[in-house]
Amino acid sequence: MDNEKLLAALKTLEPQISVRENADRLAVTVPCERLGAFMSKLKLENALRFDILYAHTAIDWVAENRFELIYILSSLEHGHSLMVCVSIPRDAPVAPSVSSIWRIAEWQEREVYDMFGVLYRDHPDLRRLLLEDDWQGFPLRKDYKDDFMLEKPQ
Amino acid sequence: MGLITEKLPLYLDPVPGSSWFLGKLDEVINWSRANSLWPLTFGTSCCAIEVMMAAGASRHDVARFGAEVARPSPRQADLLVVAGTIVKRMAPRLRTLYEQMAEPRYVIATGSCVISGGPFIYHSYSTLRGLDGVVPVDVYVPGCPPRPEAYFYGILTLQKLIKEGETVRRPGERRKPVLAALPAGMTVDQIQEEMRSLLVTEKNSGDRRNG
Amino acid sequence: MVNLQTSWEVRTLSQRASEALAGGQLGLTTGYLFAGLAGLAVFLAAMALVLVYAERKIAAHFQCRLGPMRVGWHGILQSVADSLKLLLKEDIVPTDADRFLHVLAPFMSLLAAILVLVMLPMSPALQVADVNIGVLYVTAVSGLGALGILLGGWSSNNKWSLLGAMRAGAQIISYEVSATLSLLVVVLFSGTLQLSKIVQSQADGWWIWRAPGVGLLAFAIYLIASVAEINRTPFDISEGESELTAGFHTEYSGMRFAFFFLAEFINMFVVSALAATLFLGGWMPFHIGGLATFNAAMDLIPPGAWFAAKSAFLIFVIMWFRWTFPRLRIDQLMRLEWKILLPIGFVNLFLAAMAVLFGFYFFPVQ
Amino acid sequence: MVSTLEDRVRPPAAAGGPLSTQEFFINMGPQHPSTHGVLRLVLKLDGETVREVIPVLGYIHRGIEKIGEHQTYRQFVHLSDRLDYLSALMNNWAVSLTVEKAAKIELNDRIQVIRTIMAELQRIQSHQLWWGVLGMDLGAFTPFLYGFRDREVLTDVFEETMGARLTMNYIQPGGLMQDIHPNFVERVKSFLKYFKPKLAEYEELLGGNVILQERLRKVGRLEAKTAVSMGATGPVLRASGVAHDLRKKEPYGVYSKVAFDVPVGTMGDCWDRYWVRIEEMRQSMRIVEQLIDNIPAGKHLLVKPAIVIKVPQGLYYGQVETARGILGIFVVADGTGYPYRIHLRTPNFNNLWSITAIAPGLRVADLVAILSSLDIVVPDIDR
Repeated sequence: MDNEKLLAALKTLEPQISVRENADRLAVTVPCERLGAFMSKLKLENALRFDILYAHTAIDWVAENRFELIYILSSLEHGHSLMVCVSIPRDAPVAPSVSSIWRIAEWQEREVYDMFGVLYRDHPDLRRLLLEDDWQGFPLRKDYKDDFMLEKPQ
Repeated sequence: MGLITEKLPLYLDPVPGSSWFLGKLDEVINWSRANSLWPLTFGTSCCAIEVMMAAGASRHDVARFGAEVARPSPRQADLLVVAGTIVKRMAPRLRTLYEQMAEPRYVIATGSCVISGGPFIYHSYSTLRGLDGVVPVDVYVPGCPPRPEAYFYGILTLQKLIKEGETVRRPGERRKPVLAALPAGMTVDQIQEEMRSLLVTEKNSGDRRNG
Repeated sequence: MVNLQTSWEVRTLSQRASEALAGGQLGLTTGYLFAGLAGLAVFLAAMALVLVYAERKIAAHFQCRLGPMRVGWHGILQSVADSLKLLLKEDIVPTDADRFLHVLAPFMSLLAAILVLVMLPMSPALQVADVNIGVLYVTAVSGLGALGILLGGWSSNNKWSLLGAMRAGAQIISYEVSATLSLLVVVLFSGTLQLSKIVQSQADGWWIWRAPGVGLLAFAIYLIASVAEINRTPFDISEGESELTAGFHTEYSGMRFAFFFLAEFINMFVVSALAATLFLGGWMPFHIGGLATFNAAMDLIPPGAWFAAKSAFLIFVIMWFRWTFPRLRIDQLMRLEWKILLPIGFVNLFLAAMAVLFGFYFFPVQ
Repeated sequence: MVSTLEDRVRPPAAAGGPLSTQEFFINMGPQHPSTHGVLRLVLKLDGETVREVIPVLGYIHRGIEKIGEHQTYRQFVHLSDRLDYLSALMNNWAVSLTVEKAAKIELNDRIQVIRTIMAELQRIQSHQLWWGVLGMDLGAFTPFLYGFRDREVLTDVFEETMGARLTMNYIQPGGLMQDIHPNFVERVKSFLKYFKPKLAEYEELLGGNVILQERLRKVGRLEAKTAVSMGATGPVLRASGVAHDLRKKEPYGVYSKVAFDVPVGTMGDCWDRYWVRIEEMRQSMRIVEQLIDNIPAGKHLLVKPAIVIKVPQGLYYGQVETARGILGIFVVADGTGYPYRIHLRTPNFNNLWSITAIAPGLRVADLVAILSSLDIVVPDIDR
């Protein structure tokens, strides 16, 4: 399916989506509260069947005070791929978990929690993945500072 | 065995002529320790491939130096080869491994990461910049990763240190760490001094490549 | 056929000692006893050093490398350095370990190996003791080794050690059954439990080929079962490095670890020597019943050399196994024993009994 | 909402009765011979049977994503070497591919062909090591040395061109660090000639062994559906019967011009994963054979070495099929020479997760076989 057809199909699924510019593949922005329903439709709809979640990560837009969650999806059956973006406020970072749809999301969401402090609703086992449980702060946030880190001398 | 290494010198010291005997004993013991360095099966990243695996494989064959009996349990190992980056989370575990080893125990640190942090010095919130704060290091082997030959040089350096250094009277005493790639009798400080002077002359003489 | 019972007279050290005692020569008696003890100790140490060196060299040459080269000529002093270092290493007993058992276990393991060694007929003149229930004694005593391993694993208070010990216990006890069954085949044929008599009974040919088929089969079963008994690859699940770190001896260091190490190699020798004694004629030269000239030519090689060569060959085979095969899983190991080796062993024993009953083997005893 | 590891690893209360059994937790790692590095698996065991596997990561988490935000795109290439160091060249390629796509750098055929050859050679090299380590994990030590013996031959080829044995830092955005060595073609050909009979030997020594087959067959079955849902890629996914190979599906380099097959398993057990990798070595040799004789002429670097490559604003995601699966590089560019954010979708991170689905119910020894057949490289998981 090429990008226009895909976008049309997505629009029928969820009218509230908008195209996110500046991406190298079709990228759509979904309102956070619609994310869960939209994602499960993406996986289950026969014409779409996004069965593999390649990557899930977050971007810290500190200037705009928001996190952008990125889901990179692809369909092994149809061969098309899609980027789903969700904006959540930086001071109350809560998003629905998609780990019941793609099982790998359980780990990827744990990593995002670990690095950005995004909390996932209905996640089966939300805890730090790469850092110790008692680590303070979320290192991939742009404003993360600790005494240990060394800045590169200019 | 504490009997020979600790008690024996105490009993023998008053006896005249015992120092010759103890000296010979030293030599034999140090010879055996130097020639039987069993490493712990431990590697964290890239260096493990070169230092633990390729060095033990057919081409390089660390067995020639008697150091191929990799023990999976720290209790039976003599040599802790820290091959690869050590991060904050691993450091306490590494210390535990070191504590679990039986004396005499030696540490070789291989690779830039455990010497200084290597490519992960700046902007890393978890990579340790050097191993010296965690365990005492006997020999450093620089490289990213070091070649197996460099590791052999490290082992030979350690063997030399053991043969020269450790005595029955002072078992397991630590020396200042040594950089394996250094010529004999040279210290890290001297090298740094030399580097500084080189930098100065480079500035003064303009482009060294042309002149 | 030559009458071999007289030409191969066996005089064990204990016999000589008791004869000297009966003759009132007390000095000679103690001499023999000390010779036996010292000989055994030296033999043990030398055997372990040689075997460890051989293992490392053989492994190296299987793997296209050189092995130890730097310590002495071609590294022959390597195992001396290793053992000296191990003896002088710090001896750690973990805080939560059962101290007494932890210390006892390695000795137990070594003791079992040594006790079997006492009984081995190495040549007509070189055997420490020879009792008339030799085979029974050997199978009974070698079971002690399992106890040492079990105690060692259990007393270490380490979960990996415990897993390793439990595996070893289950494995050794299971495979003991098959090993004994195949030993019984030889006992049936030779009609005695005494090891020296078993050797003498092979004057016309070794049991491995004198007993048609059953001898060979029994030998094969014994080899497999005994490799399993001494925990070597492909049956080294109790210390399988990649699974259980170091298995039952995870918490052992220094000298005590060296004892386990030593016991493993002594056991390997014991098992090979026993197989050589029972199936390959022990110190008996290669004889073919009825060919007197050929047999006489073979007798020129001293019996001790025959014994050494046969054991060395079997040790080499066991090492060959180790450096070729992957390891079995615990349930596959048990299946191999209880569902394959044991039934075959029973059938084999039955066939052997039939063969003995009808005198259906080569060169029957007159 | 947020829990800790201690919450997860509460020992179960002992059941009543004198002879009752109890499940217990045991740590496999961070220092364990078969976890291939510093991976820690917390196992819930019932005797020898594994009831649950809880992977605990982060013992080599170096924060590469954070460091990457302060490195130019070219500098980042050398960090990618240190992810999955056994497919260093393919990691380099993934970074280069993404940056080239974003900065719209067109490459000539020479660069593409050399990259493809190098990547396939490294795939062979990586699988050689895996084969040896698989043997070692299953108790046969000798295959490890045979694997390494043949790996050294290939390492020499790489060293001659790139000057490094393991972390090559060779493929960079806009081309290659150096041109190939004059001996390269000759040596690759002699390697191919050397390695073909060796591969047959591999199969005789290990693949044909009854014990190995017993250990691998029907052990650790990963269903195709689970594998996809768990994000597994590479040989692990293909062994489960899903013919998903980026070299066929989204060809990069010159993969669209060469003929090769994608080996696919049927059962998804350890044996299939073994077989798929052995077959992949054969296919890689086939690809190299097709390309090695006609490497086109041209420049090896199209961007001046001193230039900091600027990437226009946007989100870019490029991926490459490495020896272990799909390595994806997600770059958020803000128009400068440095990425605003760089995320690595590493194959091992996703492949390892499937162990939680396939290990329960098997023995501890099977766990080792599964880990081995998943071919884990821990620094790639932790980044």
